[in-house]
Amino acid sequence: MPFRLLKYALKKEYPGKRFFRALETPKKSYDVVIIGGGGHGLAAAYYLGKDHGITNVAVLEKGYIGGGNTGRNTAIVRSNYLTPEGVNFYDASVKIYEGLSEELDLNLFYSTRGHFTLAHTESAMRTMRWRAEVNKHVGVDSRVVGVDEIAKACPQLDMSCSGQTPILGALYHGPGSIARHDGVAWGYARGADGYGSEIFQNTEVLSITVKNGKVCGVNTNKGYIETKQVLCAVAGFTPRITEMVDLKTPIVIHPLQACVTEPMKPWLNSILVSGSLHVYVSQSSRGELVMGSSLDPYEIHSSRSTLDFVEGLTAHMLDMFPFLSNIKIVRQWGGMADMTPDFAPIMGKTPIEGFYIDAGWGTWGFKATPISGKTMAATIANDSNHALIHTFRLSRFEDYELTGEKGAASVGH
Amino acid sequence: MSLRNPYKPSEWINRNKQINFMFEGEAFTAFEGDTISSALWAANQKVLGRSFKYHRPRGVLSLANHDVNILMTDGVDTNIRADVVEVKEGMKLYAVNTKGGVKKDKNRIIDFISPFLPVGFYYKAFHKPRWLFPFWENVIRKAAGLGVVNFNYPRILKRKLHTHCDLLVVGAGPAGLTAAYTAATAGLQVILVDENRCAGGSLSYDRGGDSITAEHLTTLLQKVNSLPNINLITGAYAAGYYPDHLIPIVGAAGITKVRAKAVIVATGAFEQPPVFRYNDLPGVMLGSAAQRLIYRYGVKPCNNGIVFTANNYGYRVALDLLDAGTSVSAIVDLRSGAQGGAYGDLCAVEIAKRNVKIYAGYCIYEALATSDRSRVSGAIICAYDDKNNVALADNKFTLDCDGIAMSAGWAPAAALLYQAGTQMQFDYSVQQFVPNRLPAGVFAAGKVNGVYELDQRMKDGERAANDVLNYLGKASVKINVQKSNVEKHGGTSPSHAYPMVPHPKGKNFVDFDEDIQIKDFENAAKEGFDNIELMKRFTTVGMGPSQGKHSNMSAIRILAKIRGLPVEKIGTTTSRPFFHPTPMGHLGGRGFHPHRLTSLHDWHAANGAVFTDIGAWKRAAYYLQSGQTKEEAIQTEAWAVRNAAGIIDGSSLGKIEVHGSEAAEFLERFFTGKYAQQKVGTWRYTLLLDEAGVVIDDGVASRMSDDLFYLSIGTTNAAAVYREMQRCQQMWQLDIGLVNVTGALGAINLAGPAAQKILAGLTDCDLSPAPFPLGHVRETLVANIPSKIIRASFVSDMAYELHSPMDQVPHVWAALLKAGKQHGIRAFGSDTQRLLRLEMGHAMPGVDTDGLTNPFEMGADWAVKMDKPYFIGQRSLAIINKRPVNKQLVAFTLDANFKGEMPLECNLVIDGDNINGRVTSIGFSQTIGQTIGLAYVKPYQKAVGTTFQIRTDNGSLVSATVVDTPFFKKQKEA
Amino acid sequence: MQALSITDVSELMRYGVKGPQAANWLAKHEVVIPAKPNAWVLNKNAIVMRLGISEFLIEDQKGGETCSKLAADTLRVAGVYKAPRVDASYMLAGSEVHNLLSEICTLDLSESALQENDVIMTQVAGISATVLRQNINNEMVYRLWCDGTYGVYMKHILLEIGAEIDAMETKS
Amino acid sequence: MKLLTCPVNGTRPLSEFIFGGEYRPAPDQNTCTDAEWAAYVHNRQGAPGDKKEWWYHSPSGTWFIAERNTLTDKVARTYLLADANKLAEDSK
Repeated sequence: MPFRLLKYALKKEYPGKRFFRALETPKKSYDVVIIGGGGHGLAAAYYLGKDHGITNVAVLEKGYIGGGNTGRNTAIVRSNYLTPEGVNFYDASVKIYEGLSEELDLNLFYSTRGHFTLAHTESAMRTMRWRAEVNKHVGVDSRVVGVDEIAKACPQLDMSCSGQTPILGALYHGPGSIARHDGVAWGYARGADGYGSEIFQNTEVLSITVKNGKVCGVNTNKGYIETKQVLCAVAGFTPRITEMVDLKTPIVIHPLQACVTEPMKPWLNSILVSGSLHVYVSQSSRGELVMGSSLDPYEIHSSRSTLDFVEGLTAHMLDMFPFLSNIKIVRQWGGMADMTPDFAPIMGKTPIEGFYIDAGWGTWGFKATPISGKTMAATIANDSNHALIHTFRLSRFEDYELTGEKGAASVGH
Repeated sequence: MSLRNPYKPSEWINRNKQINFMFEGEAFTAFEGDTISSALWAANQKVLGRSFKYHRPRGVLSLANHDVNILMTDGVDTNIRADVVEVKEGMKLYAVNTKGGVKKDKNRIIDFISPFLPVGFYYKAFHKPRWLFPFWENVIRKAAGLGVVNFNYPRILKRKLHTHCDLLVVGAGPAGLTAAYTAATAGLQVILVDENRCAGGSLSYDRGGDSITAEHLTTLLQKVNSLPNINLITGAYAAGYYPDHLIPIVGAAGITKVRAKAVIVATGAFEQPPVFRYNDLPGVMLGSAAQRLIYRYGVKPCNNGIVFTANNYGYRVALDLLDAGTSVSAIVDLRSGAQGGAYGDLCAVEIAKRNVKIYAGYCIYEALATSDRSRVSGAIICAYDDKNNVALADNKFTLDCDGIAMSAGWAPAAALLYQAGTQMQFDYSVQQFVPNRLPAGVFAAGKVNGVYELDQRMKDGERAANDVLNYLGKASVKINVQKSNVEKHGGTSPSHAYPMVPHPKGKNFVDFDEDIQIKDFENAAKEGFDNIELMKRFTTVGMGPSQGKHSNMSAIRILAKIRGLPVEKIGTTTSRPFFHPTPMGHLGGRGFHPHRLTSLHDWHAANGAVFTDIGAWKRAAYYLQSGQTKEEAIQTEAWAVRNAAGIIDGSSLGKIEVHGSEAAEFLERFFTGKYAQQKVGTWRYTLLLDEAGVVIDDGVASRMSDDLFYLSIGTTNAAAVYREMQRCQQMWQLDIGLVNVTGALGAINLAGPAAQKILAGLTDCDLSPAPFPLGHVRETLVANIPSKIIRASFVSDMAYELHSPMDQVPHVWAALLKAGKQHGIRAFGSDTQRLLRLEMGHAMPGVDTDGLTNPFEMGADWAVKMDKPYFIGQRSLAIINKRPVNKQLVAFTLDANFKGEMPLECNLVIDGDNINGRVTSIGFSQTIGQTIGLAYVKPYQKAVGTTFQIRTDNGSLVSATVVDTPFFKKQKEA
Repeated sequence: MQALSITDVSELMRYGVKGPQAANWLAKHEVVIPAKPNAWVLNKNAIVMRLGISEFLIEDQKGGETCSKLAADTLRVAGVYKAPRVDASYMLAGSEVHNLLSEICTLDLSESALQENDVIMTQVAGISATVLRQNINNEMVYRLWCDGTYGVYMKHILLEIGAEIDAMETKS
Repeated sequence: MKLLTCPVNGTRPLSEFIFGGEYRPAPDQNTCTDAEWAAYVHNRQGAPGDKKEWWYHSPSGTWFIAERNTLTDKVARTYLLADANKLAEDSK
């Protein structure tokens, strides 16, 4: 038994301190107001304090922290993207994640499992090679592997997929990991609180005051807050916030669903993704299979569940793992994914002075939590886009410079 | 010692049929109809499972699938829910998640070290030093999980059916039965579903020692069975509510997706365990579980029992226990006001008559275990301060027992209501959440509605049915239909406001799935997780396989207490499907995998074709002759096309006719080219962009007459392009008509130096190049089949594309093969076609473009007519045109003597540290004697003669030289 | 009555035509058309289906010759677009026909829901199809059409489910 | 699964339909600025509310407009674009 457990158990006051103070009413003014108490917003608050000494910060969360997509995603972390800019960005995130449990002194169950993106068609194999080559170029461990290597990592996988769509190979990505998603939000919340940031739950932004193109404050259900800098980090609620400042973006909301089985003893060690079958799956440390599929095809601002999602997903899961027929799905749920046309986020400054955006996280936001927090904190502190996020600037659409991630139209996550 | 009682008419078992089975290596007998748990309990086996976290011994808690104390494996299946799964002859069962058997589980050690494993402990340890975590993770993963997966379990494809009805009633208890009967009497088509093997709900076990309920059950079942328009489905559960009243009913045989016009949720309530130290010992069970054992399975829950109650229901349970021959040594009633059978409850009066000792205002402070900790042996009892919810433990005493029945209250089985979007509110008269605002078409009745007295539940069912009739506009004169209100509950609350007994040593369990105790909630709150959702996530309450059925309400009450807030301020966690965990084989069911075949499919298959999926189509990729590799097959086929003749089945091509006086105008708007002046009998290239100017697809438009164009579209995009044409026509409203003839017409491409000769024998059409040059189209007979001949040059300058009715294509194909035999004709597949078109230098959208490529980058400037008034994507191209081109598709060759590692498609074009582009197509051309390809490069590399570097998979750099297209210059006629 | 019968009648002649003048054109050829969209009539031993507002599909039943007559008129007329068809066509009947249909189609095809002259375009076994019900010699028969290139698939699914139902029938 | 009503073919489950995005008349491409056009091409009204949307009934090949609230997922009405345009013409 690790010493730390003994220490916790023997300490009289077992429960530690509150992770973050229970605050009810915000002050009159803050240097920075962060809208959204998810992983991204809390990470930004944390790095504002840690990297830039900016601590007069309020994080406003309309529900409870980590209650949006942070707590709904399937917790996969990887960096095997298609564009060098994308790979560099997500690789920086992976690097922070690897040391984050220690840094935040909270076990995030960051578990490096290896990630296989299965290819069932020749054209998918070509895309896998493309990604592998770009990854290699920037020094990320990805490579195209054959069926043998997949079978070695996951001997239970039916390589013929019930004869429907045989697997030809895969993109293997060594650093592919899963983590305890809630923990990421809680750890950053505790860290941000420690630096002095104030976190307010049940605090909803009702409007944002902009004068002469500059942000001057936000109006909330708990009163008006003066501030010159506002970060919008609200994922599926982004269009509602940007509408408040009359900012037009390409973001539309599509639900993304997921489901989980009852726990079973560990057998699946790798993270598997199949674009053709619209499946991604990993086994959590509790023993559940955590599974997701592709985006729902139409816009809706709701995290409702649909039956056809789980029917389609399970049918494809059984193509891959026929022996799971009598394993039961315990729960399905959904989140609101803020989608962009080029499958890349929108980050950084906007035409409104003091209004910063961290959005367009679609189905890939969790893995970027640390690096988005870090780069957005730097962007706010310097009022200048961090170099890593230049590609993701809002003006790329007007410039017809969409990111190349659009080139690889397969299931991501 | 058997706990089986003599026969009772209510029971669900067939005593004439004995069943033999094994549990943990020991032989047992059961009766047909027993569940695994009831059979084992009858045999006085009480340690039937081990808990998830602490590996504590567990027995029957709810016997209703509201807990997962007892999960088993039969060596084939895992996580079998023994409480509700019937035992079968020959079963060899073991409890899951034990080490060395359920009785001597070696992992029970974890229970003793549990103080070291407080709530959320895993967040606080194992992560330093970082490199040790994989070791700890491995330990944790092995300890977690329940059953072991059987990798040889067969794939099961259950049927998934659709059915429709006016009204779906979920739950066949008194409320549901009455509702179904009432609605059906008024003429509605009703489906009534219940998860239990027999209908009746609580009427089948909650007897209170009398016969009135049994009579009600008989009457109601007779009524329901008498109506043909009620479809009663038992042994199947409503798994979830989905929009527009779609409810999947999951049964053994499969799923029935019910689409109802209205739904009555009469799902009742889950009995909730009161929380006290060691409330999880085998032998401590819910009152309703005890009743289920007695009346459904003829099993005595225990010999000497104590009833721990906090409502009047416990007195009914006591009467039932007495009826079953259990001696009841005491009723411990948490409520001080219950002294001497107060509240006017008839059962309490009856109990008093039977000389059962009632301790009102008392609690069970702690259950006691036998020395082997395997079952309950007694209870420590003390007074309870009902106001402050604390045990007054100074004066406590001990009573012996071998069983404790608990009745403290209920939580509504409201999952479907929540999923449908019902707003619930907390009703203090019943200490329960009840529906406040129901969505249209959704109704609630019975206990889930906060209605508890039997008469009132039946009345509530009738009221709900009447509400449905009103809603559907089916109110008839015969039945007095009026919108009525749910009757308010009178008397004492069926649920206690806070049935929790704190204990300094804990082990007072709230969530049995996850071994969560009261102090876990307190600790979580102290660490800041004092929001119900945060608390759920931190403690994992309600996240186990029973999804909070027996624990969520207690969690809410405890949090309310901690925060000093009323329960309704705490709110509830979101309810998600499924009501019970649902097998993947049911949900997946029979998958439909539609595929399209051309009329030549059988020929391809008989001739060695290797098929590839292109959209829904199965296409022949190449034909494998014996001993050949794929590459050899492709080269052989390509050689034939270049030196003799080849034919390919192109029937999967999209084929669309655009009729009407404004057909040319339609094309001019839709594609980038010009068509107004196109001559009849010729074809032109078509290029389709999206509004952002990105290349989507290309093809060929043949003008058959002034007012008719015939379009050929790539297989992959055909459906989407046709759909987009239809949408544009909706907006443009031109005088045109679109006819999709993709499936009606097939296509054969005949190519190669001998093509003209072969075709000449099958048609009267003059094929000589002067009257019928490239770029022209004819309509004629080919092998007596009316066909179009398109002289396209996709794979060869010497090629004829023949479009004929799909069902006649095999005839044309056979005629071509016959006529071409002497010329060495050979069929070729789509992979070969890709090489051939590469030799011709044709870029293919989707292969040589990606989701961002514009026509300038692709080198299709010539096909884009910016001087037209409008085409889709034109305005964006005008913007893009002002910017420098960033990449350029070029044709390249490798050195003729190149011998190194062959570059592959999607290998990168590298210049120093920069990625300049990628190879999009590459192949060795025997005809040209070189490796040829297409690649994106930076504009500074695009000039013919420039060399650039391609990096192969193994990292070596290969030089390539930019060349002109086509690679394959001019086909010599044979 | 048989429990389930599945008959492939793809060999029957069919004729398709659409366009704003299609109805008039058919009238000129003395083909009676349904007055409402998505309805059908039996006319001179041919099933005349009106698919949506201005598209028609005609299938000659045994002995009918409407399709061959129409096909003989090759003159192109403004607003009349011939829509050549190669369909797979099936007749489904028997006491278990609803059992079969309930697995392959989400819609309520019972007699009470599907009116006698309704034509519905829906999805069957995951692909687009046209369905109607017809009374032939007092037996209710469901008619099903899909694109001929899906014919092999459709037949396979129908027979696979049919065999399962048959097995269940035999068991019970 | 949700139900949607095709104005020609009636009420069907959503699996029979394809979502075609918001119905958004384009600005006049001859008079609008580059920035206006780029905004039209890329930007969307992402906030929840009542929207006009394109939907396609696959089995029949019918495009129509649905007026749907993207927050509640309730459809107020569906109609053919041509009918709506004609109605607008007539009322002028």
